[in-house]
Amino acid sequence: MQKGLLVIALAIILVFGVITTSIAEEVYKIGAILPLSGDAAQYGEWGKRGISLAVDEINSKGGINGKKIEVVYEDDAAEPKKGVSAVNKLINVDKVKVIIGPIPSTVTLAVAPICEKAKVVIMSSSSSPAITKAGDYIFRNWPSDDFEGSAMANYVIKKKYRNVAILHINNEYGLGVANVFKTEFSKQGGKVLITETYKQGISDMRPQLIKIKKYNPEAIYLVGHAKENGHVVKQARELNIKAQILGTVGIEGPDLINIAGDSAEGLVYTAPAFDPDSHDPTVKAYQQEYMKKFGKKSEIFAATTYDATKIMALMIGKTGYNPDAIKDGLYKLKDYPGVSGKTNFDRNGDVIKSVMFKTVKNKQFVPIKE
Amino acid sequence: MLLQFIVNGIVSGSLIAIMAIGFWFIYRATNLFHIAHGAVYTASAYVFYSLYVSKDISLSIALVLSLISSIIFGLVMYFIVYRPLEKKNASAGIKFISSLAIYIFMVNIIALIFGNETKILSEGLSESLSFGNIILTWIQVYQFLSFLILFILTYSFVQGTKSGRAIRAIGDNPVLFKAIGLNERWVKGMVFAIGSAIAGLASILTGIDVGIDPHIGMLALLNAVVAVIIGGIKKIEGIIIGSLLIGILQNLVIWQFSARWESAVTFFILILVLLYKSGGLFVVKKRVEEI
Amino acid sequence: MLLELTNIHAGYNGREILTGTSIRVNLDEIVALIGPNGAGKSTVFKAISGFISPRSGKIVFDGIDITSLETNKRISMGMGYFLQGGAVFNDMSIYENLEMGGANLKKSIFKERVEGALNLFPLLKDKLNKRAGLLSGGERQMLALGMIMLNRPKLLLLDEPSAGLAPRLVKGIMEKIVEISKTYNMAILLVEQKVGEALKIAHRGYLLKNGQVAFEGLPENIKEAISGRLVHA
Amino acid sequence: MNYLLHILIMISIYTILALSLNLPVGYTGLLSLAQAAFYGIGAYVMTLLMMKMGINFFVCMAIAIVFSAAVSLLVSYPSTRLHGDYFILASLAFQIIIFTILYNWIDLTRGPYGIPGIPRPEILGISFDNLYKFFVLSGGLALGVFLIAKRLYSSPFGLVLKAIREDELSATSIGKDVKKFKILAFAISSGMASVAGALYASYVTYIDPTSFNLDESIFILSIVLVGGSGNLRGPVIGTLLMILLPEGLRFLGIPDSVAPNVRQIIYAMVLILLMRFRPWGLAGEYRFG
Amino acid sequence: MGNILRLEGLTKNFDGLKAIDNLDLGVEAGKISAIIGPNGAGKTTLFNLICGYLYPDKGRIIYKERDITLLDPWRRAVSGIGRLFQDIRVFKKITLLENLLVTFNDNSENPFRAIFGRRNGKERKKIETVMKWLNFVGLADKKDHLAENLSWGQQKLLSLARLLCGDFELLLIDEPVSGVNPDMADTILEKIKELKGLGKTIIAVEHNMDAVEAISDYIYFMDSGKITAAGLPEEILNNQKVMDAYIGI
Repeated sequence: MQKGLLVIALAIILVFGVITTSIAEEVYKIGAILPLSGDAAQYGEWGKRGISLAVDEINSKGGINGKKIEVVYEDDAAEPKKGVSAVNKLINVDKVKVIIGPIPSTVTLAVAPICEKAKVVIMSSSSSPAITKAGDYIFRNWPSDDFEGSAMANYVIKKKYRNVAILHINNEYGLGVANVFKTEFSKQGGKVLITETYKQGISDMRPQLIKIKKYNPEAIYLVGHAKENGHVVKQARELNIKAQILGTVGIEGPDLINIAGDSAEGLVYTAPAFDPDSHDPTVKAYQQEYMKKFGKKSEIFAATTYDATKIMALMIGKTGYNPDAIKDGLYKLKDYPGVSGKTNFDRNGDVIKSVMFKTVKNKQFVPIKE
Repeated sequence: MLLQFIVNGIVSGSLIAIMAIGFWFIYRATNLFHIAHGAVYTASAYVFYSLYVSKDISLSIALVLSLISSIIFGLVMYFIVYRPLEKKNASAGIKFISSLAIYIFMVNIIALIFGNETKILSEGLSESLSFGNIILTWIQVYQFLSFLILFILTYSFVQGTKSGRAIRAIGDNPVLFKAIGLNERWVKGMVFAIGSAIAGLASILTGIDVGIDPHIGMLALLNAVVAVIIGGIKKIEGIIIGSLLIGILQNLVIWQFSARWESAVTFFILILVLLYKSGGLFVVKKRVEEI
Repeated sequence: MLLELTNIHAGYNGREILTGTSIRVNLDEIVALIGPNGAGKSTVFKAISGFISPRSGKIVFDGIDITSLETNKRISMGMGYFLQGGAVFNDMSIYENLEMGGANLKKSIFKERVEGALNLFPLLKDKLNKRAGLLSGGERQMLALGMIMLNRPKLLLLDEPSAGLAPRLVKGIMEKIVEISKTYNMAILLVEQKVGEALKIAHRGYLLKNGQVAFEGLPENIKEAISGRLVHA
Repeated sequence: MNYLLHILIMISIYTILALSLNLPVGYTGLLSLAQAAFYGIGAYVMTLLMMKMGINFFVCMAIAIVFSAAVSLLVSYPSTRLHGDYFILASLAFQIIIFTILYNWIDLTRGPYGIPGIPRPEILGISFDNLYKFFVLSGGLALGVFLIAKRLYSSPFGLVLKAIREDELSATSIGKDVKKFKILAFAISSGMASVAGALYASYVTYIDPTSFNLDESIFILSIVLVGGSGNLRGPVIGTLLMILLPEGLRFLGIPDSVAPNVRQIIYAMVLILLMRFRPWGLAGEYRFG
Repeated sequence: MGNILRLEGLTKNFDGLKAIDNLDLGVEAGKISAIIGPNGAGKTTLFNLICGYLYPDKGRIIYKERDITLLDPWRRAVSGIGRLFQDIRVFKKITLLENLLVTFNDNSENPFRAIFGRRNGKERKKIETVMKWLNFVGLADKKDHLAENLSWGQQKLLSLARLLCGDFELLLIDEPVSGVNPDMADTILEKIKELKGLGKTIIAVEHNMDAVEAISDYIYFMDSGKITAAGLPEEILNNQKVMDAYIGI
């Protein structure tokens, strides 16, 4: 019995060995690390749709210089440990030089040093400010939390709300944006009355809301994901809290409308410039294609990974499958017309994108036209 | 302010209590630490979802059907997994791990079928009631009332009927129970059926308020377990008080401190009770030779 | 013949304790089962009542092969099993204990038989609502016996009814056993450490040794067989 | 090759964890769901000392070992009073409390932000900065822990633990201070787990509390249960299987969308079947519980 | 020789039930004393009090002129009070050799010594001692078997050997011959008698009168938590009153 097990173990190791030495085919292999399972699986699914749409599009037009693109997806389950495993496999087994993803900042921070070391270009959709300094090869097509937090602070000041409560999810995203907002907002004379948190996955927000209600804020700034915020919005209205609801892009998602229904109407949130109903022809074409393939309008995460993939393909086409050249090319990229907005990268590899304000109208997420 | 928190705590406590009563039925009679009870909880809410929301079957029929399904889940778990282990005289640890494995199994099946997103059982806002400064939604009122009714039913069932007495008796002394010719298999099947149905009720009541996803079961179960341990396994009144205490306490922690310390406080109290009052806070003093 | 065990092999966790035990009990007979600790007396009871299933051998009760029946079926065929130490449900009141004992009876019959049981053990009468865990050893044994008697078994398996009782009470309980047996025409299989007491009331006896019957006969023969070497075999 | 090295490093880290948990589970019969807490304490203590005070990795690791051994009193004390389900629950509660502290004591641990940029270990001018070198380090430490475990298990100390596992009262009756031995066993176990934590932190160079949550504890426990406890073979075989299996499944071509769930379902079924038919694990010798 | 163990006014209640009732007892060193009495008389409770598994409500336990009433049970064992359990309690999943090796209480059990220390000649010496006692009870040829594979009687012998190997002075022996066949019982009794020659003090609880008669120097009759009669074997065993109360023939 024991010997048998040992044999099995050895066999598995051997199989790895064989696979690692297998010959790469005549395609450009791109890696993708996404949370395909676990808490953030939904984001992973959206990201995957964007990538596959872009790849299909490129390949149907004959690929890059005649070579097709193949994407190897790996699941990180939103856990850093699994992300590290995945990135090691992608770099060493699949020999990819370019990786799209990950989405959670914790995973990006864990895999960044590995990519930096291996000189593999990575384009994440994470928001943590810490990623700014993660390395030369580390890019992101998603604005840093600093961006959204300060944009909202400015907006609130402009709207003349002076007393705001914050209710954020208790993770790095929630804490990060809330802190940026608080700093900016206070600097400009606003007052954060109370900051409350909740655990991811929780659905009873009443205790927090009752506490907030006591302070009678003019607006409540929600930082978190669609699901939890759906409960927040619904329960806030049920508790007869009438304050203006503000949010971040995390709030955008079907769960918000599912859960909160009508009570979500009129909330205001920041988002990277992506307007699903834009009349811009590129966006329109993208939306049509997306609708055809997945039967619904594109989520913003799909748009960013779509753009990321297209940008990478563009670079490979220009400079060949050479990470150093791709990296340099990305720093020099100017005003790429992505579906998620005009795209530039600063010298830290952070995307420079305009932030737009959106609202919920008739159960749709729409830009606020000022 | 304080009052609103306490009222809120009582409502969330009564949801914990419903789950705890279900868990208690099973634990009392079989001494099984039924982690997979959390999976029954989740599964029955999904059955309800697919009947009531997806298939548009009327509320009462959907409710009855999903409670029946939860009974089936519970019975299948007992007879396929636990009973053979009982027959082999497996240790508590083995049953615990098996139960955990059933939980993982069920939750992943559910995630596979329905996906990870939240499903909504009822749309729109629930109407609110105000009593002075205190605001409650109708669903919260229903939740509390269901708890009251369930408690009264359970109490009279356990104290006043043959089957109820059998549950206490088998937990008290399983060997004697068999020796006086009573049907052990039947009673254990019965507690799994009742307990599972109650879990189903708990999840639907919660789900109607806040929606469901595949991972709701564990939290509900852990709260119930803490309530049962704190209240003491012997008496149903004890676990009710335990549940309400937990519910109120969790609300007060959020009020006075922050939600981030909620679970730490809950589990700290669990450890204290385990260490210094392992029979629970509300339990009759025993003579040494009874134990 | 009421009960017959033929060549029973049984044990726990792979260890064989009964190694070919054969025992008979006739109608209305009191049979004593004697032997040192570990000889397998309690195991015999467990095999008869179905708590363990024998690896081989046959058990016939009341003309029916019960070797593979479940405990509750066997008991309801007319067995009563008095567990060592007189087990009762400690957390329940005495009346509830009796209700458990008579759970399968019709209400009217139950009431009548409870009356009977309380007449038999009048000490229990005024403690009906007391928690059974608070009873003294003797009272507990009475209650345990009372619960069993409600079903009027044809065969009573008594596992050390005198255990834990003060010596002066032992005589009393032995007398009660004889009384019960006579009143209800009930056969009794008795395991008892107080061999003398047991043999006094038994009609027949078995000496059990290493999981087998070493000697079988009338009480006086058994006494002779262990001639002065009490208990010891 | 690097991928293989990565897997080998993960195997060495988890071998240490499995061997460490083997001590309470296989040698004193206590199922603990708190091992990830000690793993995390090791990782955090090492990281904080290294990054805030600039102390050498190996010194930090030594301090982490002592620290988590000291914290283990919070688990070993309950173990002297609770049995079965109740001890499992107490350890679970402890795990949740430690996680909550790591997650919410932001001033110290940076909480959910995690700590990026943890330096790789260095000693005598050698830096373990590539996978080969790191594997030498982690493999070496795993081997060290293995040898220590081996010596422990075959020593009078290990024997006393086995005796306690078999029969506590009996062990007391021959003069063994059961409480002391349980406390020692947990202290050593936590110390070992913190070695794994320190290794993990410096390998991944980024830590956040979610790497040390209840799921991780359950995972470590299932390694020991699947492999078997009470000897050296069991935990090692368990680790090989539980690390290689999911990695192997990456190559199986199960559609991504269902793979994680299918993996969990397979894993749950394996556990159920093992508990039913082979409760001492694939290569263990002790039926715990 | 004086009394190695003295019990003074020992009382233990279990919520109203007097298990041990103001009991006084002096046990002479180097002798075998037997305690007889009906089930439930409190014999095992008495043993548990002496070993420290229970603590008395009142009274004192003096061992070798030292008050040990509240001492931890393992410390009592270290100071020389050994116990043979009625239900044996050998360590089932380890070998016979290990069952005895574990009885030594010395600093080799320190885990740090186990990890870093050198394995010295002490080990060999210990094994020699263990083999001596395994030989004494006649189980030497089974030294590498797991204890669970022994018969009931052999397990009794093993636990007897465990007591001897642990070098206890006062042995509390609970029903040494119950459940074993006569040949084995004779062996065990013989071994117990030999122990007296080794200077051990023994207190035995036993139901088997032959056994009691065969080994004991002194008999205590216990009933309802009290010692109601005490004396030499021939006195007690021929005391009709005692025998009536006990055996009831």
